Amino acid sequence: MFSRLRGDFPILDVRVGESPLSYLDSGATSQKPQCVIDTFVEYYAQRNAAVHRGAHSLAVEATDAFENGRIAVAGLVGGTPEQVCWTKNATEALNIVAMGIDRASRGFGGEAAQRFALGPEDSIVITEMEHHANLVPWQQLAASTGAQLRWLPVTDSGELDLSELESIVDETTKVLAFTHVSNVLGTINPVEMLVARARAVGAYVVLDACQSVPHMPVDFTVLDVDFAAFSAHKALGPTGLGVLWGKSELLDALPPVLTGGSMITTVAMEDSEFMPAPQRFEAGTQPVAEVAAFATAVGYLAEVGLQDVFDHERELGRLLLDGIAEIPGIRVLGDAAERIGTVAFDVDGVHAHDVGQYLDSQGVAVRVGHHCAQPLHRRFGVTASTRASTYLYNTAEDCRRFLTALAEVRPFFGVA
Amino acid sequence: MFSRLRGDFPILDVRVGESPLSYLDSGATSQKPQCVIDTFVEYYAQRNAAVHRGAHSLAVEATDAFENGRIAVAGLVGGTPEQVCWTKNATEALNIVAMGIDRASRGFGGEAAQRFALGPEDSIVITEMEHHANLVPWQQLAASTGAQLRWLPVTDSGELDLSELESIVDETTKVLAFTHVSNVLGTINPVEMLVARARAVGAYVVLDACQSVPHMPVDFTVLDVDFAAFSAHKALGPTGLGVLWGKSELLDALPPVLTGGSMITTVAMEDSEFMPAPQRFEAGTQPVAEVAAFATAVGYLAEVGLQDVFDHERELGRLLLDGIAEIPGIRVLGDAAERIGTVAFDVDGVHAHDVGQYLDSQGVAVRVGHHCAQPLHRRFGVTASTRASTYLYNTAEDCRRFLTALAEVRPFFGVA
Amino acid sequence: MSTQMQQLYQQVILDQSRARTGNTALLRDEATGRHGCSHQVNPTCGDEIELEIELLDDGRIAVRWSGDGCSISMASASVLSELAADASVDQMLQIESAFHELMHSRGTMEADETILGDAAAFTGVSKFPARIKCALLAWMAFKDALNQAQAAREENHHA
Amino acid sequence: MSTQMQQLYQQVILDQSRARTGNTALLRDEATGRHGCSHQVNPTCGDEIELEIELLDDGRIAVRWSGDGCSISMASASVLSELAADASVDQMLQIESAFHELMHSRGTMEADETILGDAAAFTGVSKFPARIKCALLAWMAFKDALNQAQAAREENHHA
Ligand SMILES: Cc1ncc(COP(=O)(O)O)c(C=O)c1O
Ligand SMILES: Cc1ncc(COP(=O)(O)O)c(C=O)c1O
Repeated sequence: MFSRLRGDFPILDVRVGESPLSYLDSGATSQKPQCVIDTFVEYYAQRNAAVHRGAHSLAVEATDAFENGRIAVAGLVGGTPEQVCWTKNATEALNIVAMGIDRASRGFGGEAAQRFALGPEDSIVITEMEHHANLVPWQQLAASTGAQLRWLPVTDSGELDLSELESIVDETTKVLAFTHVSNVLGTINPVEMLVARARAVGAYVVLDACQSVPHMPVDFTVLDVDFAAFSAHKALGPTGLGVLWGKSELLDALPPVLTGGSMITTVAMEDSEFMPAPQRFEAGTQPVAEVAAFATAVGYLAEVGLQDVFDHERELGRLLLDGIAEIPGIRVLGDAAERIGTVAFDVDGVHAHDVGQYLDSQGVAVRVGHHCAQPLHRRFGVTASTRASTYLYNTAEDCRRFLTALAEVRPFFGVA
Repeated sequence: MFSRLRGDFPILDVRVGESPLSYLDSGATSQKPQCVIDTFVEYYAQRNAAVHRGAHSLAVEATDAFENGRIAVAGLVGGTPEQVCWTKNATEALNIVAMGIDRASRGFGGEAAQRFALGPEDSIVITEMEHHANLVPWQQLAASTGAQLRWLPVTDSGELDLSELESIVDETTKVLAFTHVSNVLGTINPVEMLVARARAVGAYVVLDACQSVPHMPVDFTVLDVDFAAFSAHKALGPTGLGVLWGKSELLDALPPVLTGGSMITTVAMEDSEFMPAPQRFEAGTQPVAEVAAFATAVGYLAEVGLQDVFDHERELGRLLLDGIAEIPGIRVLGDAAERIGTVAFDVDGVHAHDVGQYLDSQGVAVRVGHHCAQPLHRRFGVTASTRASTYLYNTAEDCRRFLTALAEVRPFFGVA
Repeated sequence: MSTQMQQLYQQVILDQSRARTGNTALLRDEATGRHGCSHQVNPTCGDEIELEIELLDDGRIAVRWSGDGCSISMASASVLSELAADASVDQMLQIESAFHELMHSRGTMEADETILGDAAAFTGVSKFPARIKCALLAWMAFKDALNQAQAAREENHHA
Repeated sequence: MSTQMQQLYQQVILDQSRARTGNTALLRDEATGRHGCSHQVNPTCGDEIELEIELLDDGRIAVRWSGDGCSISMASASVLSELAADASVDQMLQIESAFHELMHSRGTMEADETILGDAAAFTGVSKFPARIKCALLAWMAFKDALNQAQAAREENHHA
């Protein structure tokens, strides 16, 4: 079945020089099926209008497309459509939470927001394997409120070191923010255990679901997290769209960050009142075409089935790991048992940039660099790595082409 | 020539019930020419990848498309490509300035940012005709810093009342933020005069260019503003993309608001360093397909020529105003001489919502409501108005159809 | 004229939007019975209504409102007021729930005139998603105000 | 193997990336002559270089650097150091400017070997936009450090 899906993705027929393309960079951004591309065309050619503001027929159709996107996403990750707030990307979603807490700490949002207020006696806990998007905003929040920033370390196997969990996440902890799946190591983190500890100390849980939602069945209500974030572009959807998901009671209480049109009830020159979620976080004209396209993407994912996607990618991940183990001079970063089909590695004597360049010359697209996780790379004693990440359109043939090319890298650079 | 352009916009062939479509709601969002739609298809089918992060060939092509967008926009509005920062919409762009100043006022951004710091002894000046996007963020900034929020009033003719300019914009004023063109009245404001006053007192000028950039030649370097904002979707471009333009020295000194990946130089667990503009304001995966599509839109606008666009719309605006004057019981809001082809009005005895509904039944799409400018409507003694706004694809026939339908409104509702 | 427009703007609606039954000065704290007051805004168009409910001793409800809005929202408040004049609290709640369901039917439901009375004239509105909020505005205020009035009565009972 | 790859990874580049001429401990404030030091980072890949320049009394320049990065960036620092050993400040500035121009030519320029020497081997890099920064990293550090060293000398003159 999965090899048939490949035909739905027109870009996979592109040739790189003389080679066919093996796209193993879906961890950065995914490719789009034709139906998602078609939705753009259809939207702009037939339904484009500003939403929520007009009596005319196009505006009604555009509004429908926009609100149906929320229904689709709630179907994907659980909860009700009102729990789905649109953002420009996952980064904005995480910032909205961190900056909303900052504003609450400074007295914005009235009584209702006081539950979020942080001060120097409080702590925020993250992990050493976070993407910068789930790290820098918390640094900023700590700097602004005086709260202490702590983190859970990472073991050699690329898993969270929970041996000190009880002392790191303690009674002072107000926020525990962590990634569901590492974008570098592919490790799946034990959400239940972390949520349980957060509940025990009364901390809010913020889940970075960028690398989980596209690759496995995820239900935020079952995981019982308070806030979660992910991006459409990593899940067959368009660029320019992310999702902030939250418990309604919390979303309605969190002070908004970006303010302006369409998120207010009344505006006077002196001051304004804000709408409840999701509109509260959706100031200005929204990425409407993108939402329509993402609804199509979510439908496509649902049709394939995320459990099948997960199983397929695990298999590919196995092929990659087994194959790499046969090639001398390559060190894989981390070896967690619970993982998605993403593998990052260091090639002895050849810099990641050069590895990526060689693979590209063979039509194999991978990512090189720190993958927006500098602290994690430092943890493994490198500044950069090469990462191969799979998705539903990848095949065993992609893995084979990758492994063949990878085996040639050290000889090419004269280090083997 | 302009009647030929209509054929480039596929949506204009859509029928509303039994009627052809006369789209007079471009002030809310514009329609897209086929070439812009094609760019999406081409981007996703051939070049999609994460930008600025990879050695592989797709990533290089995506990065080119992304950076060429900056060059196109700099060609449109003046300045260098580095002065063009991508945002999700104009609202985010205005918020970045207001919230960046807020952060500077709280000590973020170090020495360089201190020039922006505001306190209770300072004032921020806006106008009574602002869109909520250029109003609410300044209220928030005033509330946060203790600075005083002041505004320039609007005259009966719908122009800025500058009689008290010297006392409203005074030595305490650190920011003067105003719209280039009113999204309700169509009035073009005297930028030179306002900038001159701001310079005299040492205030920064923030220009809301949402309604000017799409409709007339605009050069921010000639206007000599410090920051400017506009949205792609109002200028033949896609949803999900806006522009923050600024003087480089100021952009590089303004503390970033959203933080995360791709905007940092180095990240440690404890703290991080940020890149200069434009990357500084571009945290996370950017709307890359949208930028590619907008570059095409900007090329299309340049080919038509913005002076011609302006002249064409002025003519249509004249037709609308002259025609409305013939219909009894209709009051146009404002009658500034310097204006674009946008007209808002009140129908005696019929609520704007009902006016819009009737026009829609005749295939004429207009906007009704407060158009995100509640204070301005209050100024004119109404809570809502009906607005017809033109663009380059509109024709005299659209105006005629609008006027015919409008003349039927009061009889239909039994008030004439 | 399209038939959709005729369905939307039934004569009843046009008439009621001018009649504005119940559109009178609010009593606020001068009301003698248990009362509640709700202010509802439709943020998209600026329509607003302030609606006051008074629970009378004979089990009936007095409704007073003031507002500004389109013909649909004003007619809806007017019809609501007329219905309230002849109905018990329970009957009004039944009407409210039937009306709510009708509005969200997107034109797929037949209105039950025996329950809805003149409110059945709003059937056509359900085909216009952007106008549903207009029709519901007064009813949202009604429910909210009623809750307040009942809560006030509860308090009284326990006091 | 594609010829583009052979053009990119010239033997000179592979050799120099291993040789790493100039890759020695920095003297920092122990340098006797006027000196400057610059730290440059390529934020996309994490490549970094710290490069020190010392203006010697005989008008020559000593270059020392330490860094971590891809073969292109390391080879570039190495070639730079070799060139600096035999060139005056003015000659180095001429090389720097020629190299800069070459890198931004997107493969449309012939390298002038009489000026560039071994740096001409980087011609192929200009066809790989993502790698241009790698080749320029050491040269950016060089220019920055040189400015500092010259500023330090100016100060001295005026003191
Ligand atoms: C004058 C003006 N300012 C700001 C905006 C906000 O633009 P956006 O909604 O694209 O952020 C608009 C349009 O909605 C506008 O007309
Ligand atoms: C784990 C993780 N978190 C956050 C992000 C940020 O997502 P975006 O760049 O779409 O905002 C990414 C991807 O870049 C990611 O992999």
